[in-house]
Amino acid sequence: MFTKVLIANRGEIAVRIIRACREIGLETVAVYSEADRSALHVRYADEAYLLGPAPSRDSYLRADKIIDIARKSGADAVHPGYGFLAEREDFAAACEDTGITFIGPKPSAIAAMGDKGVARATVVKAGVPVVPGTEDVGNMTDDDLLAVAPQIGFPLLIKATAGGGGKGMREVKTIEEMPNLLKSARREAESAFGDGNVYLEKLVTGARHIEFQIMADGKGNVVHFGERECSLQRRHQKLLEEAPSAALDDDLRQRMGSVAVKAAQAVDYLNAGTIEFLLDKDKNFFFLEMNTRLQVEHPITEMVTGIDIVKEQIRVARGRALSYKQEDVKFNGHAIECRINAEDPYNNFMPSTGRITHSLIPTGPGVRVDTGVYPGFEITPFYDPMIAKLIVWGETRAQAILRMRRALEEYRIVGVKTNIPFHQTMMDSHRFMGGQYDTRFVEERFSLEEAEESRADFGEIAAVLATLAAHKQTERSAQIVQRNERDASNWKWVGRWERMHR
Amino acid sequence: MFTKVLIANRGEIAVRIIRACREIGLETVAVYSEADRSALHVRYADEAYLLGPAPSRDSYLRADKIIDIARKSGADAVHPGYGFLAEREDFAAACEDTGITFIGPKPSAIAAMGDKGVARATVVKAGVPVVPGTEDVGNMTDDDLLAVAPQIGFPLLIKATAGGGGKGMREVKTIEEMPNLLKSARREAESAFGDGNVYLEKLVTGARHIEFQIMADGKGNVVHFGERECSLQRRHQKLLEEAPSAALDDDLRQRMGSVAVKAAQAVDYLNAGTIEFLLDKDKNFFFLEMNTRLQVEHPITEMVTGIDIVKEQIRVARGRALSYKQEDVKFNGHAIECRINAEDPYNNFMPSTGRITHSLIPTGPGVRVDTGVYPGFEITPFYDPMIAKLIVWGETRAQAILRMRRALEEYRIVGVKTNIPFHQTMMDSHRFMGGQYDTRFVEERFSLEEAEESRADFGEIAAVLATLAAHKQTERSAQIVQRNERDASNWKWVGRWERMHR
Amino acid sequence: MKYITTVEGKEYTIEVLDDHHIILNGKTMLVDFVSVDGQPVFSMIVDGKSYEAIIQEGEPEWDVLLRGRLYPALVEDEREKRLKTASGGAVEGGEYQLKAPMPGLIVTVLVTEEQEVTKGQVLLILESMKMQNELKAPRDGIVGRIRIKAGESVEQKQPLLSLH
Amino acid sequence: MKYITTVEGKEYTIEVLDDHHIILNGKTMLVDFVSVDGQPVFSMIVDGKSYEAIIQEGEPEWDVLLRGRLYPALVEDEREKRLKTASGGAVEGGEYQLKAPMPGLIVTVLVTEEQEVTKGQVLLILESMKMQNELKAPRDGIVGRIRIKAGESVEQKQPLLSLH
Repeated sequence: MFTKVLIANRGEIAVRIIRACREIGLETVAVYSEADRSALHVRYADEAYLLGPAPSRDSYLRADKIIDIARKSGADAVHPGYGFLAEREDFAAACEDTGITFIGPKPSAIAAMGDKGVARATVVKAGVPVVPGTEDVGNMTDDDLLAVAPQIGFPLLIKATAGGGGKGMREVKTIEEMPNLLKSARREAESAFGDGNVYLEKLVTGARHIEFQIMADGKGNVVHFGERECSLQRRHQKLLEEAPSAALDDDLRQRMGSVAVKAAQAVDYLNAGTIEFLLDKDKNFFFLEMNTRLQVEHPITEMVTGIDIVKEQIRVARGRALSYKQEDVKFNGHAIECRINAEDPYNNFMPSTGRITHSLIPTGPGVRVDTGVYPGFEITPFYDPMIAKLIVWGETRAQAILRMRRALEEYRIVGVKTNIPFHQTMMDSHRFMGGQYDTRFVEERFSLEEAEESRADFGEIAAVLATLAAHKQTERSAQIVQRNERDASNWKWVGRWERMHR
Repeated sequence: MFTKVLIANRGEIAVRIIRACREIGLETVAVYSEADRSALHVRYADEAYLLGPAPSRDSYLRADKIIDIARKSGADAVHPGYGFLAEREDFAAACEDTGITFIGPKPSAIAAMGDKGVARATVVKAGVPVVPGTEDVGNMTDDDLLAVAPQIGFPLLIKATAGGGGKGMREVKTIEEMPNLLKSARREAESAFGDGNVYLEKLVTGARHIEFQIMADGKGNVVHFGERECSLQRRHQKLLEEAPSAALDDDLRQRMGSVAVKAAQAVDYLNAGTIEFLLDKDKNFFFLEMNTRLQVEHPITEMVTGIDIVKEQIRVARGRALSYKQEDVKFNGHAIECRINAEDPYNNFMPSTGRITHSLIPTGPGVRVDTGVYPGFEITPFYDPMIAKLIVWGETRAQAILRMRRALEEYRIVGVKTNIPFHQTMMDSHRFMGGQYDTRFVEERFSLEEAEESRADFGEIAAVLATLAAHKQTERSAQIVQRNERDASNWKWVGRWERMHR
Repeated sequence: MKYITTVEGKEYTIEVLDDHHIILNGKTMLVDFVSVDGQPVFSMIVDGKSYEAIIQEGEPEWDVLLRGRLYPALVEDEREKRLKTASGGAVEGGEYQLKAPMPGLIVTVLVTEEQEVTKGQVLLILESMKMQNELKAPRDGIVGRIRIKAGESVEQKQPLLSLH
Repeated sequence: MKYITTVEGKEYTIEVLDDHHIILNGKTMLVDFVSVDGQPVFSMIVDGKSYEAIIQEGEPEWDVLLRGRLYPALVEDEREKRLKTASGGAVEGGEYQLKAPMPGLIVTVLVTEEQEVTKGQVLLILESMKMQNELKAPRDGIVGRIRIKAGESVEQKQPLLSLH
């Protein structure tokens, strides 16, 4: 049983994992890039080692250095978090080869599920329904894909084989625009995952993105912890998740959960994973892909089940049986997560960088914030713009929404722009309140500007506030000028000196 | 049904109540003293009105002004929080007379339970066991009390009739020291509650302080939400509470809970209240007093029951029935609260004032922080030194302790000294871990210095840290001197001028 | 000082009398306006109502983020504004400088010098924070000098190209 | 610079070579020591171990709050310390000034001028934050001048009385 865990990640998820380790009594080893010397994960860990310069490929993607550090520091386990090396079977295999426990699935399962083409083929064999698309293929050329596309039909999606998080994903409406989109998808996939392979998938319209958290131990137990509703996305990036989904009833939950378990069993899965489904308007569901790692949005499942998923991951990685059987998993209340990104919702969600000068985190009953930033921390352009996750729990969905509203209103971050106003507007949207949305809602039927117009108008107050702030600034600069005048007293001195010498 | 609530309080509890109101959709009115213009409760409320100068008697104790503000602002309900006016039946009555709902019990119940003498007499009549002491008496003179004392026996406690929070409480070992202690107890009670009346009570040794949260609606339902273990006290001030208590089993919990409900019924109780018991080594329990208000430590009950007590208070005050029957109240896991006080644990817990320059709040799974302060806020000497409550939940007591340890280690407050190191040492204490403690533990069997010696020693690291900090400061001041030398260039100017004029 | 402040097309005349009094559209008001911790977070109590906003100077407007909504506010000195109006208003058009909104890597430049572009057309792609961000033309125009090329790293606010 | 730093009775000789190197008791070490957000919160990585502490200058010791424990550390310039030792050490005793540890109200003064007191004896009661705090004699001595009286408000660090 391992006793020291190296966390091969940064930001909020590194902090999350360090917390779990500390609460179990395991020692923690952080790794960091030059940009992250004062990051929270470095401050909280028992040990910390520099990886290299800020760019990910020189730091957090340096599998070789990370394994060296694990060896040198005596870490006998590695938790990869999400992103970076989390779904790289070569990394998982290298850990195993070095005698280090990889807290996650076996390399073979990562390989099978990580390559989206193989994943589809595998689950199809196990009888799991999939979205129509390119099957059984690894490295298809652009020509192959262009040939296959008309059989799948438009609109379709180009997706990165090594993908996740919407990176390297493109929507294609016609064959004509496909060559250019293939190029840009491959470019983005290459830059995000070091792997430019892509595949095609039919675009299911009006669908919801529903995912199931599963957990498997080495004793043959595979359990699901219920679903997460992840339909609110922009550019295939999740923005807000909730559990449970308003679209599922107990029967559907049970059926989808069993399929999720079956999909995991098909690759002899171990540890935590997520099965993503598309659920169409008629409640048909299709396997999309499996994320063979801890998911960003895992806390909402923790809030409604009371299960600490990271602690269970560690437990299972230590060779012990799951603490819960399927019948022990009970759902209580409703949880929502808003991803707080450093980006400007009023300027096309452009990423925003800078030093956080002030921060006030919402607290109180039913509120959880997972973050890796604090006042004084610098948001650099090198990493993901997600700087915090605001998670709330309520007895009902309505109570969770009301609680999220008050928490968002309390949250202050100064120094970078954030998408908090986007989430505030979403919480006031009638469509969202009614639970009536699909994966295209944000992009096609939600306009921040329009939605804002229907909200309470404080234009007059804003005018007074702006005027007083401007007035204060004018006064302050006037004072500085005056002080400079006083201080620029060399000439007075000179004058005095002259008089003295007269 | 009221729609706008005035919160007649400050600090974390005012923030807590504003949050509950906001989550229900009620408007909020804050009141504040001159010292609190930028306090969190003023920033978070919809409306805010100045009460007067910083001292409580000129601000938060000004019942007349508060009722005026309620009337003027259209607030149709008042939540008193704890302390200040919370247990003043004249204030509750004045609210009622003005047509404002007082979110709390009826004035008659406050009167009956607020006067500790009357309270004891009332519950004795209802068959509830009490600690021996002065019975049926209101304004006893020092002479009366000195006459009665030997009948009760020493050691005994002087307690403030209007009391709470250990204020005006003194322990008396002999009759000789009693006159002086009476004087100082009355003085403190007078200053804290504007009422110098005191009574006597036998000191039960080796006892635990166990309290039951009860809740009553206007429909005849009285329910208890289980117990809180509050034995860890210093100078009769609670420092740390947990739920459930390690000293209770289900049977005792049920028996004590029924007695608590009976005590509440004896005064026709309405809204939230707390029945305090002493539990001796032989598991005999005695009614101590009833707190006719929301309690500081209510969050630990919220964490183990999932019930939002403040929302229930509002619900009941609006004339509706309780959301829970006794059988709906389920207990899950374990919660601990550490009161974070601005005081120096290394200097006799002397209160510490100043401006908070930096603050990093622990977050993540199972952690809740209720606070009214933030970086930039000034801790003044006018109010209670409690600046935050750190509350954690865990599946088991052991997990809660481990989680509290990591949360305390993460917590940073710079600008005032805090008792965080005290709590950290307590979390490492074997006696605490074993749940083996009573109300005298902190004062008689726990020494911060001794306990620290048994913990890991980082003396060498501390030496390096101090040296580097000192070195940095020396270097910095050297630079400032150099810069001043450069800037003090008047003489150079003069020199140049002279040369020019030569 | 007297200001004319424009928010969402509405003009407000606001005279600041002293630290606690203003005249808003002719009505005298008592305002309590303080900065929280020296930050651009401001708390204002007016008529008992408590407001808090993040207020930052933009170009040319002040950005007021209040209750989850952004109000860009143009604050003008009344005298200046009158002079400007008298002189026939600001000059429209002119050259537009596209600057990098954040540090990053130029992935592609999609236009060439002297090319005609329309409002909303993508001019180039900038990668930052693992995202490819499209920088678009804010109005119709002709591309002037292009100062960068694909593969180049740029600093925040670095001029990328001009539009005339 | 060479320092002799005393923590819990133990002396450490620490030479600061440059920003990243020190010699601790003869052993050269690589240290990475930074202040977090310009605060007295310092992060130090040494030999891969990550430490964080709140370090504040006290009188005369530096207070290092590290992993839930306070380490008062006396940092002395080696040369100064040698000189001091040569001159026979610091002068013991002398006058002690009792200063108000926080602003508050003097409730009672329990001693009179010229009274003999013993270590730990309560000298006066100061009310602050609704608590009555006993200020005690740090050593045996005789009360000198008493500068305040009951009922008086005092500022932090205001001299209250002296002890000789």
